Amino acid sequence: MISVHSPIVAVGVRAVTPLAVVVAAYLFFAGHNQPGGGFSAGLVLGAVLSLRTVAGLYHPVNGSKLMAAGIMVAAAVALVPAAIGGGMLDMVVWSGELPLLGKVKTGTAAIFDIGVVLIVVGLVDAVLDGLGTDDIAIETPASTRGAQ
Amino acid sequence: MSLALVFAIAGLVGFGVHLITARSLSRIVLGFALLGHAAVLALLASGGPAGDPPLADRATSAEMANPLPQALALTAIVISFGLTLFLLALARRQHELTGDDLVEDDLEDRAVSALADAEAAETP
Amino acid sequence: MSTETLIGLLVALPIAAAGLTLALRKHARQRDIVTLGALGAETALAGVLLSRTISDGTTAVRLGGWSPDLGIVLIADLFASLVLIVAIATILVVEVFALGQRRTPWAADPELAGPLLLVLTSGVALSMLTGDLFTLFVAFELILVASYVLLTHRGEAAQVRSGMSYVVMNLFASALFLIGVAVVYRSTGTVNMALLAERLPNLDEPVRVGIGLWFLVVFGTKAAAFPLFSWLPDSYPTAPTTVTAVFAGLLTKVGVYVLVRFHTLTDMEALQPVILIVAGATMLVGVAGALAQNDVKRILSFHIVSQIGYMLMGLGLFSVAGIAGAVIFFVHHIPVKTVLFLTGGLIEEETGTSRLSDNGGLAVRRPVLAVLFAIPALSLAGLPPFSGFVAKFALIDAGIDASSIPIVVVALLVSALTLLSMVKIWMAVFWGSPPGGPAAPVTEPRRRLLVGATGIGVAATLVIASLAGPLWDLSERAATELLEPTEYINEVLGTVTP
Amino acid sequence: MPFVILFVHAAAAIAAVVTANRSRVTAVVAAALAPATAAVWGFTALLDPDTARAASFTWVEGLQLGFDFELSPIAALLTFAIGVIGTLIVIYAHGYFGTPEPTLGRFLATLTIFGGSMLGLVWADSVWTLFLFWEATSVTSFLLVGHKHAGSGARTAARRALMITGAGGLILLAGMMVLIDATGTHLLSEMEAVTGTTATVAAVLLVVAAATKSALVPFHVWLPGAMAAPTPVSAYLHSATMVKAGVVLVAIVSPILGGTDAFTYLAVGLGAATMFWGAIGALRQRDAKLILAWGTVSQLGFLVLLFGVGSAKATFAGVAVLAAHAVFKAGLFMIVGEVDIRTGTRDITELGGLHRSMPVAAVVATLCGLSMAGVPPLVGFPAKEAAVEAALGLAGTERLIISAAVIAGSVLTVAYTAHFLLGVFGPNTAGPNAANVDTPVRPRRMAMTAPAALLATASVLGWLFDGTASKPITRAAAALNPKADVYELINWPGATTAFFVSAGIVAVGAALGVARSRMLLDVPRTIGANAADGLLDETLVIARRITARGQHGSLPVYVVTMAFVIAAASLIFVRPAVDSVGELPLADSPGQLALAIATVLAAWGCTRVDSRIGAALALGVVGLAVTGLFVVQGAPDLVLTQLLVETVIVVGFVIGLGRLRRSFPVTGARWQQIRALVAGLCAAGVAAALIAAEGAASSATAPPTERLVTEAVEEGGGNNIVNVILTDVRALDTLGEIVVLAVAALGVIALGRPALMTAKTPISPPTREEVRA
Repeated sequence: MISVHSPIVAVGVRAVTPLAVVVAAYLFFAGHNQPGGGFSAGLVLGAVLSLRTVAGLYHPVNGSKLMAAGIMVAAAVALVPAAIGGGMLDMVVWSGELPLLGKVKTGTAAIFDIGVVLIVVGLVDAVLDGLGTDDIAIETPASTRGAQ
Repeated sequence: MSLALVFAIAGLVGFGVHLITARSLSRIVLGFALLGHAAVLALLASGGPAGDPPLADRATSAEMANPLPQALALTAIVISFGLTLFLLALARRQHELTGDDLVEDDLEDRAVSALADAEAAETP
Repeated sequence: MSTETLIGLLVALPIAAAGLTLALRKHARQRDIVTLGALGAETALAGVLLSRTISDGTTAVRLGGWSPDLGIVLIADLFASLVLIVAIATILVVEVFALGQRRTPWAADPELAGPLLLVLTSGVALSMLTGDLFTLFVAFELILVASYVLLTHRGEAAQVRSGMSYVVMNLFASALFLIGVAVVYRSTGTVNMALLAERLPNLDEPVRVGIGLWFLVVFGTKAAAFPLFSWLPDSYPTAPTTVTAVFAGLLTKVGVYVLVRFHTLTDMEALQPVILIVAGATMLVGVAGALAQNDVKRILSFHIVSQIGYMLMGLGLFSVAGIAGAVIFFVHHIPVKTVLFLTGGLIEEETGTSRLSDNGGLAVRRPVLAVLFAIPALSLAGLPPFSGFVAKFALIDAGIDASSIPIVVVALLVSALTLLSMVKIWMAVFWGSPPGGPAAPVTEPRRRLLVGATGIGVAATLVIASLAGPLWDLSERAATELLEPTEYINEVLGTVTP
Repeated sequence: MPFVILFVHAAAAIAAVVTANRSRVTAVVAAALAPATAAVWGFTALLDPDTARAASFTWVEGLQLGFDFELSPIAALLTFAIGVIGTLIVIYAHGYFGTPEPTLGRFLATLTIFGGSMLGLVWADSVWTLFLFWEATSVTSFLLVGHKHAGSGARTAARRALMITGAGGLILLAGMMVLIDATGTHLLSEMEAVTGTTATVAAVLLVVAAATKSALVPFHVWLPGAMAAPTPVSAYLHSATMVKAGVVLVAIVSPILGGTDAFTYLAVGLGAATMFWGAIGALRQRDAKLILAWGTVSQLGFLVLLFGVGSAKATFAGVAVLAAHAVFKAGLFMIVGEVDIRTGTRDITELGGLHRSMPVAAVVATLCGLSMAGVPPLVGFPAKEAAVEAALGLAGTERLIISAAVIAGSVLTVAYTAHFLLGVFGPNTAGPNAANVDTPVRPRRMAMTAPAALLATASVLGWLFDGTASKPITRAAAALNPKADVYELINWPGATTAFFVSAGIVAVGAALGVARSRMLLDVPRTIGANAADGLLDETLVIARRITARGQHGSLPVYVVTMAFVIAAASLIFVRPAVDSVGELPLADSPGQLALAIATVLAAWGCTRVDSRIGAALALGVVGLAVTGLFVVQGAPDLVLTQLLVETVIVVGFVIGLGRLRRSFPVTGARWQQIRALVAGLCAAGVAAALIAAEGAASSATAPPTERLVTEAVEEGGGNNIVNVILTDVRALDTLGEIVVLAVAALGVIALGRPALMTAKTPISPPTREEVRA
């Protein structure tokens, strides 16, 4: 993997991480009313992962579990209403007052969006794992050609 | 949609097609990225004229751009994103196996062609 | 369970199961149980759906309760239910075969194959049940992405190379699909297919026909119709047996299915000559390719192409008899083609290769395998009393009714040539004596499971043949519904007038 | 009953396979039982002809497909023959195959199914039933002919037989469909005589179909080759079954189509040509089995000629010869098989003097042979006599032509009969090393001699009890031509013209045969068969040529093809696009115009830059320009997503492919022009489609934006309409989309790790020989 083992980079990346998480959280929660949403939030989190990977702070661990969880969450949102007597993909909206945030409208659509986030993060992790794990064998073309 | 958009879409298609008819995988990946842009733009443009962002608290439905094609376009962006990544991985694997990223011809097909050519030569 | 829920479950259940199997990927036993269970449940659901559709007619579901001009509608009519049950049952059989093949060098990676097969199942169900053109795109992508990965996941050179052809051609088609959706949406203001059925015929002739042609190209690429078929015979044979078997049975058929659906719904009869020419050419190049090859899997792959021509012929006739012929052809062809590829896999397990010149004498060593091959092979060639005869006969009969003699002649000729290529396989693989050289590689597949799964598939094709009477009645009903889609449109639009 | 008998055949076939290796006798008895049942049923039908025997089972009602059986008088006769000869063949096979014989079970099973198929064929009343069993006999005979498949000769012969008869089946199907069109029914028993163009088309198709099955010139080439099969198969194939299918077809459609000239001319013409060519073929052979095989070809021509003539007497004669031929030909083949097994050769130049060492076989063969030659006291005589009378009974030129054909054909028949009998059993006068095989090397097997002897006896009895033997034949002929009910077989006609003609035929023929047997001729070349095989091989060559054109194996060619196709498809948009292009604004805003130009320029840049990093950067610029277009269009969600995605893609491009060779490969100039052309055409096509769509848009099809917005806010609980659509209104699309993402990611993981196992086969192109195989 391409990684830059420099303490300065590591410190910088460490500092950026919480900021990015906040941005992701904003995008996620704002999504229903402002531009944003699960996909964008997931990609921002994914960007953190890649930065941390590059800085040697994180080693990609094959995101299939995250993706599996994401698929199941999203599928559950689709299926549960059907199981309890509604129609598939019926979404429910809850609204209420919360301390600090004030009047909040949320619903099963938000849970669905969590599935999206999980998958996107898993995807970035998987891509880091798949596209970057080993050194590309440009130096030893002869050996790889032999395998053909 | 305006002629400018049609021009942009057609241009993207033209250069995209030119790239995907290449033998180099990197070019093919590039070509698909362009075709993907073209498709997304076409979807977006199919919603009608430009307008305000479709945020219900900032614009009325008359002022805003048609939101449905935007949603379709978003789905299309994400899907082509995933597939482009996959194509990249495929290109990389190809490089790993052959030391190059050229698309090779199918060997069985070439064998059949070669035999057909030879037979054609035998029976003038 | 309401029919509406049933339809939703058919699409969503495999996705949920795919997530679960992905989470369980390292636990072989549980993973296999979930995969089999989900496919079994899916088959049962599809069976119930078919019986409901037969008795109650077409059912539409508005997802989330949104009206059809805004949201997505899923709809199950007879055509959809009929093809769906056959398709899903076929996947189930292949999965059983896959379980038996685990340890051999020809097997797909079980950790990936399970979830991917489920995603594919979901995509197939969605593409057949959706009443929305854009959702159809998504369904196609589900099927395709799963197939891309299934094809290439072993990462062998041949697979990567041929996978490239497959991926590139289909991605190109997908991009064109989206542009087509844009054209349709711009000119009609909707992507709902029932609304399209109402609005497209009102467009000016050139635009309407242009849209029909555009989608003929898009769906024709997925269906491997002439002249856009070449990617198929290059790519399919390189995949692991079970993967090829599923592809062979289903993928191109989804393309034709959608072509039939879209072009009947939007009344594209103006394209009749084009479709018939494409159909004839597809049959001919397919069978020519099959005759030219030297490998069981490649021969069979080219036959996928030639058989697609028959289904297109049924569509191209634009008559109840023709489309009914196409429908029953689907029902017959999906299992037959799949089973043939499974026998191809069995041959490979026996002798280490599916190449004709490296095989021989299997009829003596493995008579059961010979029978398992012969029955679907004769069916493919359209000989009575097998299922292929009924299907081909129905099409030829329809062709004569419509006085389309050229296509009938081509269809008969291709039947004879199909027989010749099956004879070619038979003579090289089952007759003669094994070629010299080293003995076959020793693999220890769970042979009973392999032969058993193939046997079930062969038995299924015989059952289809014996039930051809009622199946034909259903096909005729489905064809009538397709050509007169008032029930479809009313069921989707209901009382809402958008 | 028909279903019961067919079921018995299926059960017997299974029993034979299962038991053969454990108890040979059980297998043989099981296999013999099936045709025996048919024989009994056929016999009861002959005894009690007035009871109708029919059965039907509907298979696909909507297509009128079904099994409709009716035991017509001719079917009853044939059923009896197939049953009796089938039973004898099984017994004979028991003697023919030595022990141990591992393939016996398979052989008996196939033979049984073949016999059952033939029964179904003669019982068929509906044309579909006929077609079904027709093809069933083709397929099963393929398996039988190729039984000794270790040799390539048997395989080729089997392929030839299947392709000719199987393709003939398709012609039959087409002909029958036309016939249904002409007559309005699919039941043969309900068809009325028809004439006219449709009937002519049907007649041509059906006679050609019959010609393939019954080995008429020029389709006869499969039949001599089919003797690659074990002799029991040949005996069965050439007597009561298979080749008779075509004759029966001609016979049963003759009342329907006999009125059309095409039917008569074609049947008579093909029949006469076949009769001569077959007989000449028989005279040229040195292999005893081939003499008989070519003899069959000749006899089939004779039969088709008789049914083609269609007069009452000719029909009667046809049925009589059909029956007599079944009996004597089966016997002759059995004897040849016995000679082959016992002496080790069938070449008449190597055989000599077997009449001393194999007297029983010699007597049996002589009796059967004399029946074939039409000599009393054998049943072949009155049958042939009827034929001669029929020919002489015609009027005008027809009388002249038909009589000449029948007489000349009969002379040749007598000649090859003599050639056969003298060659096998007489003194060796032709061979270079005379009498080198004059005694058998293996002992007699009763199971082989007895069935043949029985058949020879039957030929004698048929002559003796001519009245009894006549009845079923007359009935069968009358069913085809009602006027035929006055004729019967007459074992000693007395001094009629026909009798003297017959006597002359025998005398001339015998002299010819004796003369022939004294000549040593080269083994004739199998030109016809080679031509047929060549045709099949040529089909493969043509197939390869077509495939080489269409299947380049080169991805860029595929993509270019597809681009051309889509460009061609969008031609139709050009007109409406030209009509409405004026209505489009140049741009919604100056910014849009600038961004559109930037987009295209950057896209152009992507194709020009020749380093990969540069290309990636150009791609980034395209992305930014497109994002700008999103901004102008009013799509903030797209802007956000596009920016994030673009970043990942560009980074992925760099880390995934960054270390590849820096420059792109260069290809030929002509190819570059094609690529540029097709790209331009595609661009134009897309532009035309979009403009045409814009022109077609009307207020009636305006999207329901207002209702969407209201409902999204109320039901979906969000102000960002796009987000509500994605997570609620069209959540299913999103569900699909994220699954696509996940699967693509799985693919990336899978491709990123080393291959699962070592590659299964080394990737090498197949050699030329392999492809050709």
